[in-house]
Amino acid sequence: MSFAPNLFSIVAIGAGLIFFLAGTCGLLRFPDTLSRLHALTKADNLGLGLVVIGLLPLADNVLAALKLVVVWVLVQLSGATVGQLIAQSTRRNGRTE
Amino acid sequence: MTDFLLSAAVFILFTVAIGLFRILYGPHDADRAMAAQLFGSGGIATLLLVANATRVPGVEDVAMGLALLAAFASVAFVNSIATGESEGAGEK
Amino acid sequence: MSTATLAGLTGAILAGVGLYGLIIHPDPLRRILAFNVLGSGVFLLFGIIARRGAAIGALADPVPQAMVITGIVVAFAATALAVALLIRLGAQTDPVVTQADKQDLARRADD
Amino acid sequence: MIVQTLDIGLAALVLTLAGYTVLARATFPAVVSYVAYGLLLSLIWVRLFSVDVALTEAAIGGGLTGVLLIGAAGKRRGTAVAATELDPTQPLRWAIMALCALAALALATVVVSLPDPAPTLAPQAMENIATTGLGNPVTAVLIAYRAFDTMLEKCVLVIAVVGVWSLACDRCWGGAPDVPRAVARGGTLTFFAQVLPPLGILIGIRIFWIGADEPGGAFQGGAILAAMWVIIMMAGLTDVPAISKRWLRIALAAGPIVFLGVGILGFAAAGGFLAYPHGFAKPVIIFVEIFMTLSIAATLPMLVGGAPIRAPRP
Repeated sequence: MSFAPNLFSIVAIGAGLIFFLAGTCGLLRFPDTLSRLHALTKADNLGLGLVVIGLLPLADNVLAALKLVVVWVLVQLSGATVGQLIAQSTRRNGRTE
Repeated sequence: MTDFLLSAAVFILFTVAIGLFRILYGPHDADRAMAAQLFGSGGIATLLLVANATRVPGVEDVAMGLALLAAFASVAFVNSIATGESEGAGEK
Repeated sequence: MSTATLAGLTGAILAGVGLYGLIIHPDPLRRILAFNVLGSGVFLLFGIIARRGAAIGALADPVPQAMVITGIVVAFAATALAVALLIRLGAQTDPVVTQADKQDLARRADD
Repeated sequence: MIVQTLDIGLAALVLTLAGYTVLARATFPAVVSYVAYGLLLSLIWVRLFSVDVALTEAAIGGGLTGVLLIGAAGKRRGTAVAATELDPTQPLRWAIMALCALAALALATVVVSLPDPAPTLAPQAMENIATTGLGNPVTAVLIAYRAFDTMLEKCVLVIAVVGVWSLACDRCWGGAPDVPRAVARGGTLTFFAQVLPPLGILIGIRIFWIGADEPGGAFQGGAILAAMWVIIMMAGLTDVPAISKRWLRIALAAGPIVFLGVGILGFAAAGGFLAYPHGFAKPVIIFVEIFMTLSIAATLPMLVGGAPIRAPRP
């Protein structure tokens, strides 16, 4: 395994870790449900996305790499949907604290 | 490289563990559902990193399965709240 | 400590925790949850037996694995049946079904 | 070293979630905790190199059980009576805890003192796998070596559906069950339920198909297909079918019936119940698995739906 792809992986995965940390901090520290939701979606999309990008050069074959991308797309779709649904349900309840 | 991937997995597991606070203490059920969602994406990331580091074959399929079903619990949660509300309104 | 042993010990504790919940909760839904925790602990015990039985060409003994897969599906079926029983029971004993029922209950409470 | 940290962290997290599932005061937090717990369990299964089990746990433990239990918690919201007088007293609690700890300790002792080298059937399973034409030993155990177990398990699933349905009130018999459904159509959930199933069905079929040679199989593929049907119903894009529908009943029973039929044909073709003809095993196994997958995809949503709650339309 050459050095360059490794470095690329390390940088991308490292960046992903930062987003996971940031998302978790937001989930913990933000004062109300809607801002916590905002923090969460960052971790979902970018955190996992960057980890997936970092793992792409390490994948055994093209199919495995494709599956990694599909995983990310699916989590994006789920994250976006759940974000919307939870936000709507919170607003319906008239609860934003 | 293996060590880096495993350390990254441990790190994500650690941040996800902090998110446990929201599952445990809420305050609202929506916060709990959100924390469970974070568990989902964090768990998938950990799974991919660990599988790549320990060379377990076929784990991408597990990750795809988890990703497909990641939203299910939250959807059920939101729907069951909404159903409860509309029924409550009907009774009044 | 190997991964398998650690997972086995986790399974043992999970079985204990599940058993505890199964006994102390009066609420049936909580008992169903606890029962599932107990079950997954037992499945993990199967899992370490599978992993310890790894051989050439197999990373884990396939026989316990197949049993766990069957077990997970059957546990789901049992959970679904238990939940259905529970909901039916709730519908049967729900005090607010109709206005007549309400009055009936109120009368009984007065007696 | 790092691997150990990972394993210990994973174990601690799983135990915390399990503890909270059991000890939480309110029902809903306990259920959410259980859903997260199921997700982490599939990680542990990957650590144990049991990818087939991890897939099953991911599909059933994480997805469908979550819908089932959250739906149940939602339906019971408000109806659950505080039954404090039924709670065990504190001394009794301690006694129960001590006894459960003892049970856990006994199991832990067994774990630590397991024989070394471990007894295993893996070599036998690998030795004979060529006769089945399969590459995945777990599938070989499920559909060939221990086919009788698997067939009975399919029957258990159908019996469970019959059990759930028989809980319908007299008026509702023949009507439709319900899943936690969106109140209004349109919007985010509708979009999600239109985009996800095409991908999900593809992945479900793939996981079923590669099950012959790689981790996957009829259970896992079927469970994912089932989940796709559940999401379509949760979004309200299709109605939950009435239980009197003939196609539904055929789909539910097809798996066990085909399995049983192939088993009986085994007497004629290979000289024993559930024996597969020599050199022709794989096509027969795939044939059985196709119907099994279909039946599982129909059975699991019916189990999630529960007893019919609406009277049949005249």
